[in-house]
Amino acid sequence: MNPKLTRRRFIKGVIASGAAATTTTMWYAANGQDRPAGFVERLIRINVNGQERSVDVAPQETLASTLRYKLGLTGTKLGCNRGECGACTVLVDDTPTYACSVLTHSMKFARIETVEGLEAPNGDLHAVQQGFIEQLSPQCGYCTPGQVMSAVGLLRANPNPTREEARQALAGNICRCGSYDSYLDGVMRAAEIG
Amino acid sequence: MGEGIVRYKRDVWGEEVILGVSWDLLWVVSVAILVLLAAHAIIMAALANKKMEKPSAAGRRVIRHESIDRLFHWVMAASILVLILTGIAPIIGLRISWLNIHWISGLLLTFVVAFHIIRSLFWQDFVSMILGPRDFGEPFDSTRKPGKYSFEQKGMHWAVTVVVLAVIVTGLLMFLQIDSPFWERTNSMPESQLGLVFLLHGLSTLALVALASAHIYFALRPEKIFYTRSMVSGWISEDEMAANHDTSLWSPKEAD
Amino acid sequence: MVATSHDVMPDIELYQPTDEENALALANTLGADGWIVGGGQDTYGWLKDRNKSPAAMIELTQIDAWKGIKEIADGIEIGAVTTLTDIANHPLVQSRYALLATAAGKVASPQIRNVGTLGGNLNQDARCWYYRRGLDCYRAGGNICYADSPEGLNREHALFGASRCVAVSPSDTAPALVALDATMVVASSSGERLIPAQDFFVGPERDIVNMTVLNDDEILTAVRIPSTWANAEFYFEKVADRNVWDFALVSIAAAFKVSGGSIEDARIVCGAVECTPRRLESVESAIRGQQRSEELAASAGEMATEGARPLNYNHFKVPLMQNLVKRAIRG
Amino acid sequence: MAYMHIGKDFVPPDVAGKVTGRIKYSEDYTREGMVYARLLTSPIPHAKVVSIDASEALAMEGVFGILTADDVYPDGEANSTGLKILTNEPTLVGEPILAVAAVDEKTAETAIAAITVTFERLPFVLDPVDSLEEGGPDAYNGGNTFVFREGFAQEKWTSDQVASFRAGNEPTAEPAAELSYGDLEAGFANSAFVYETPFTTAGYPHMSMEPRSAMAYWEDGKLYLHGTSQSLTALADGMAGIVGVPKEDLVFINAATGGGFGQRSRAGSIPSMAIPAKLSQKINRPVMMRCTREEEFTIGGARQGFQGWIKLGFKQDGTMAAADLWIVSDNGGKGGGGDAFSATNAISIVYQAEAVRFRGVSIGSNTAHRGAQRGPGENQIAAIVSPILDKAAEELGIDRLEIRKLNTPQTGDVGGINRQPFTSAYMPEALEQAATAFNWEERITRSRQRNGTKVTGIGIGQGYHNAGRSGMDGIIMMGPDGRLRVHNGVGNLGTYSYASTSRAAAEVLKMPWDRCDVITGRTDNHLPITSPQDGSNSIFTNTRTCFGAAQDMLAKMKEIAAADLGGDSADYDVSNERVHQIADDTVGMTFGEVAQRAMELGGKYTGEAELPEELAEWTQISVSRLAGSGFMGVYHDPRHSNNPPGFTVTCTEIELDTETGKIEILDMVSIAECGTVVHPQGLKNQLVGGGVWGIGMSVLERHLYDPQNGLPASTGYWQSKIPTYLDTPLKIDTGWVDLPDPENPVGARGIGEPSMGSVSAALNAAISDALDGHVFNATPVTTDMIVNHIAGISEEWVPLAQNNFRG
Repeated sequence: MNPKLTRRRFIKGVIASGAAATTTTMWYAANGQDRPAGFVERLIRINVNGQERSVDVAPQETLASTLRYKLGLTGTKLGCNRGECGACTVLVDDTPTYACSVLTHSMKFARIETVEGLEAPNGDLHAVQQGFIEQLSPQCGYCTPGQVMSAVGLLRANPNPTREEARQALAGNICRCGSYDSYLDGVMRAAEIG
Repeated sequence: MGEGIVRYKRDVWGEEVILGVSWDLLWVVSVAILVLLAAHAIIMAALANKKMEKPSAAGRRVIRHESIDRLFHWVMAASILVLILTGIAPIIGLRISWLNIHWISGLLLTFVVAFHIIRSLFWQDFVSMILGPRDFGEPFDSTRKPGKYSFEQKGMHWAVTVVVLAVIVTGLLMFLQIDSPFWERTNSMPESQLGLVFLLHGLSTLALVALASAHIYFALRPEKIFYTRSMVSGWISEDEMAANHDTSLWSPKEAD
Repeated sequence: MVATSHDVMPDIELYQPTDEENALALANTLGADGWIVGGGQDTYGWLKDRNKSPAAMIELTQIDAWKGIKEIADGIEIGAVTTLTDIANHPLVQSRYALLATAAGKVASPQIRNVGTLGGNLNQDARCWYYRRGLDCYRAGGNICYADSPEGLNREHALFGASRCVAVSPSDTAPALVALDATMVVASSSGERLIPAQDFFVGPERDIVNMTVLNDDEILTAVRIPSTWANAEFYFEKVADRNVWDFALVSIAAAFKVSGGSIEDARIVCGAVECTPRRLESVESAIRGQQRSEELAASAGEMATEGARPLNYNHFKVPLMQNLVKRAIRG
Repeated sequence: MAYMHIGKDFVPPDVAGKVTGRIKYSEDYTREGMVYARLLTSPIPHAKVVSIDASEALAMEGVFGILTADDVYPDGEANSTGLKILTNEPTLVGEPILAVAAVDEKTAETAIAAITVTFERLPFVLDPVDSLEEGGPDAYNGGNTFVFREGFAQEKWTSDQVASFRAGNEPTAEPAAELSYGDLEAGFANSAFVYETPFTTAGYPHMSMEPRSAMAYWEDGKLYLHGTSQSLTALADGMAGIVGVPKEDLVFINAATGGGFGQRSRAGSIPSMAIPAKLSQKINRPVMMRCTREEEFTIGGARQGFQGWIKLGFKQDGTMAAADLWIVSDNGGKGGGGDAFSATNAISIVYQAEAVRFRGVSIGSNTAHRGAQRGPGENQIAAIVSPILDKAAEELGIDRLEIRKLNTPQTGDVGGINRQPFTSAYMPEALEQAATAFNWEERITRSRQRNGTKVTGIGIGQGYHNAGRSGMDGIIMMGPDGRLRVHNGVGNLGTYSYASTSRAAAEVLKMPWDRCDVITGRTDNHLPITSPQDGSNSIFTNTRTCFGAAQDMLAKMKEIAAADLGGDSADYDVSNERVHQIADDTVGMTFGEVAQRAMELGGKYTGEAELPEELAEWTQISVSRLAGSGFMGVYHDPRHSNNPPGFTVTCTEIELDTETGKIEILDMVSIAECGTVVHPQGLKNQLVGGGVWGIGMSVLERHLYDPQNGLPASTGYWQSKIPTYLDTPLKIDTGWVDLPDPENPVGARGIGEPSMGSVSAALNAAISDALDGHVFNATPVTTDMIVNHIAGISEEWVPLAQNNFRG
């Protein structure tokens, strides 16, 4: 092996990658055609926490980036940005979803709820939030917003879950502090508070 | 489009190394050879009128190829065609289970070639294939006739020899890199060297495709078809010999 | 790229066709430059890592025609863009094809099942970590396999059918669909073709860079499950290190028609032991007409792993696969 | 003793922020003109940077600047182990070489792709034992080990010595360190049962949920650093040095930290936070450096892995007569910790062995750097020893609970190589309580019962860590409003210790909690120095400082009252936020009034005079800034003597499926022995959290490197196999002994780390039990290992879970 080597990084990957990202645009231009139906416009409206927000969204933008960096909703955390931890869990039409692993453009017709949207107008916390406080469910707290959203999603579908059902429903949220037991206590308490 | 002749990849630490030949060249080579042969065909057709009549295949016959050598030729031809086809299949996106057929015919080719080399050195008239200085004058002097093999035939033979040896050597090295009934893959070769082997194998494959096409084309040319016949049946007529060869340089046995 | 941990989505065009024609036209025009996206759960990682760089994404979630589960003349048809959660919870699937419902319910994590589609789960790429890291291995179009080497980390890799590449089929639903004799409905702008589930997946000996027979311009639009195995006796088990977010070390999907304790017919398919779901036809025919018993299960287990070629670290998959076959036949 | 706050649950001030997402972690901050930094890291396990060509990148639009090792180390890099901010001599894949700042992350990544770095490849090694072998490669430039105060050195064994060790024999080489007590030979001679075995424990990543992102900007010569840390002031103190800014000019802002587990306790374990600081200084813009999950893995480090040899001897009556350990510990690419010695110490302490010897070497490998991780040493060895203890019990015909009881440490005992007495130790009570809660007598009868393909395994384990330090400072303040403000420098890691230790001050002054404010979160809140929040010490260490500061204020209150209202300060006491005469509590003044008076009097009452000597520099800065602003209680905590232990006992019942190798934990009980309980919910969280960690260490978590090229294979959550909800029990039962420790004013000791060791010990014991006593002598014990064992397949290679040892 030669002792020295030069590491080149190609903006365009060498073989694993296909053509540069502008190819198709050029293809349509070259063919004097308009882009075919289905090409997305950047300026879109999305419904976040009950508000219609119009945002300039890049085609490839994930919901998590839009929420955190365009709308300033930093309660949604990025733990891995790969759908392997659950810290970014939000509700999309009441369904727990990894915000890091869906495109904002796919959310155009959806109802998005983040942890910031749970408090009642009068400032009352959601039952899950109260339950988590009473049981001191969070430890470091970084996974907590995700755990909260999964729990809210569960209680909407099943207001009186068994501990086992709660565990299955929250299974997509890692807590590295290992506070699972306390989170489940919190969910069961939340179901009581109702 | 690929990176010209060579394709590169990143090795495990991100260093740029050779991956192999750029298969875009396959189309370039195919087109090029087709154009060349077409051109040749046209020229020959143009010259056709002032060409003297074909020597007759009738009359007494002399032996040009012994049966064992004919067998060798056709086995080699078959294995090379199979190798080319199976090798190209994945490149053109043909989903067939090609690898086993490929290495098996590769081994076959290797054995046959080995056999031929040994036989040609000791039992055949090796000299008749040697490409001497005088051969190079041949094309430019219509009065001069070749011995058993014409300049073109010798040239083709040696070209094929070089290219086939190249595919065989690189092919065997690549064979070591896959599991086979004889061994578990070794993964012994550094990625940079491996790439070089793939590149050489690819380049010689391209050359082989070109040579094979040319060979087949000439073998089918009307004025040369009797050579092809001789590769099947073994003989050519004395008339054909006289027309194309210098009998003082080549005195074959008579065919019975 | 190896040296920089990428994390943000690179520039890429996005198409969200709302009808089939558009989608197929796009797939046809963009060809290899277009990346078909269902739920995207096996897409965004590739793009964020910049290990695959298609020019555009063709996102199918707005095509209602390719969503949902409906009854057809012979069995049911499931749209390829139907989410795994919908499949796992659908009464029709649960009642007749519980095998698939169970398998779909074992995929990754709840949130991934909530957006992940059947089409995506079937078309997902190999999980070999060398490949996922973006190394230029055989599967990435290179000329080497890093996993099948004297010291390669190949605990999760193949026992069967390896040809240079030793990656395994990562899908949980694939073995179930093969066991149910499902048919894949594949469309392109030039028409539609029907492919038996078993022939839909392709191993490295035939195609080392793709895991299915889909061509660049084709889209998997639906899966049809015939009534052949409806309400049969099913067995599904997935053994993985973790019970969430993990891929099978070995999985098994089996369907049996049993009467009076004797097996009239069976389908037994293993996942994660080969680059494609591995149907155990020899076992199936060996147990056909036999009475269910521990002995039968044991001998079937032995038979199941004949011809296995373990690598450095995956010897355990042999007994594990045998045991799963045993469990399935035991019922 | 009846406490007002101690031992009672309360709502820590930051919990609401956590459940609403309002509390901010470093990455949640933004600032006008903020730009984004991304890292170029080494693709090669061991190399030297020959040249860097960034011209193309710097010419790109939206690129603001680059930071290299030459910028941060103008006089060259220190020739020592330890994490560097940036380096030109990477010793592991993923080590940061340079950082680029750009208008957004995408641009930064694209710019990095355009940088050409020329490396010189150097030989690399992944298994310390490969490096030990003569002629084997060294992980560092200048050796394979680092000797404190002496520098790099080479430890080499002959090939025969290496082969013999790998064959499982006692190493014959000269150890780098040897410590012992007692007569080892006699111990083994008197032993009725001697067990000798090689063992391996995997070192694996911390994988805190929050990647170690940081944001920095400079204003009026002050550095404002938004970072992540376990220990607010302790870390800031060191970070000032790393960045090279005077302590008084560093404002470290860290309201909440998304997990640490040992890797964020000290500045040296997270120097990457200096990158945005330096870059911001260079390009004069606020810089956010968001770390990725993969970077959290490669920069974040891991636990030390062991390849060791252990020999334990037990007398006929079951007492541990002798323990002999020889450990080769994996120091990773940047130097490691002292896990191996701690492990040996733990055996001496938990099992009260009569004679103990430790021998070992710490050898580098070109893998993630190694450092403290929850119970470094104590916890690995707990999982190894517990099944051996059960073997002894079986051989000697003693009950498995019994053998632990008769070797148990208790108050009055000494422990450890240095034979240090305990401040107090109630392990017998803990064992008793666990046995009762678990119903041991009845459960043990189910041991090895078969149910179809499943076998029941019963396990018991003990955990230990030294759990208390001293010598830190405390500051509390009070203004005319009469509210008590406890300035607390403990980091907000999720232990809630920053709040629970503050309650010791409220306790002293009998303050209602709603009249108290915990002042923390950023260093310009003027915080006292504290011990780093590691080693389970915070509860012990900082209840002492808060208690002391409150005692100081109490005394001052009485003085003021006596001076103003007559009598001697001894005649006064406090209650209901008043200081008043004991005889007649109508004679007195409210805390508000006292504070008012204190501020009029100034001097020592407001921190302007008669300060305790030996206040740490950091505390002095804080005190000087607070001086005169209110009534101050300030305290320097003298050193305590002896070892305040944290103990846990765990019992578990599992079902092991002999066909799939999967285990299911049916029941788990963990009992803590940590002196007086300060905060029950917090303690419960440590017990269940430690439980999940213990499960991870015993059966799941791994740390894979490709032996061929040194690439990390387990950089994410999936490949690292972090335990999930469904890999852990539905319920973990907890309890505590709750007896006071004399060395702590409220009787408290720490607990964070032992809670993991006992679970891991119990779980490995239960697995052995289910497998008829087979001992794997390894952590983790993964599915494939169990399947292989049952199928009789010998591990032809070391199981992958133990990679990177001969992996």
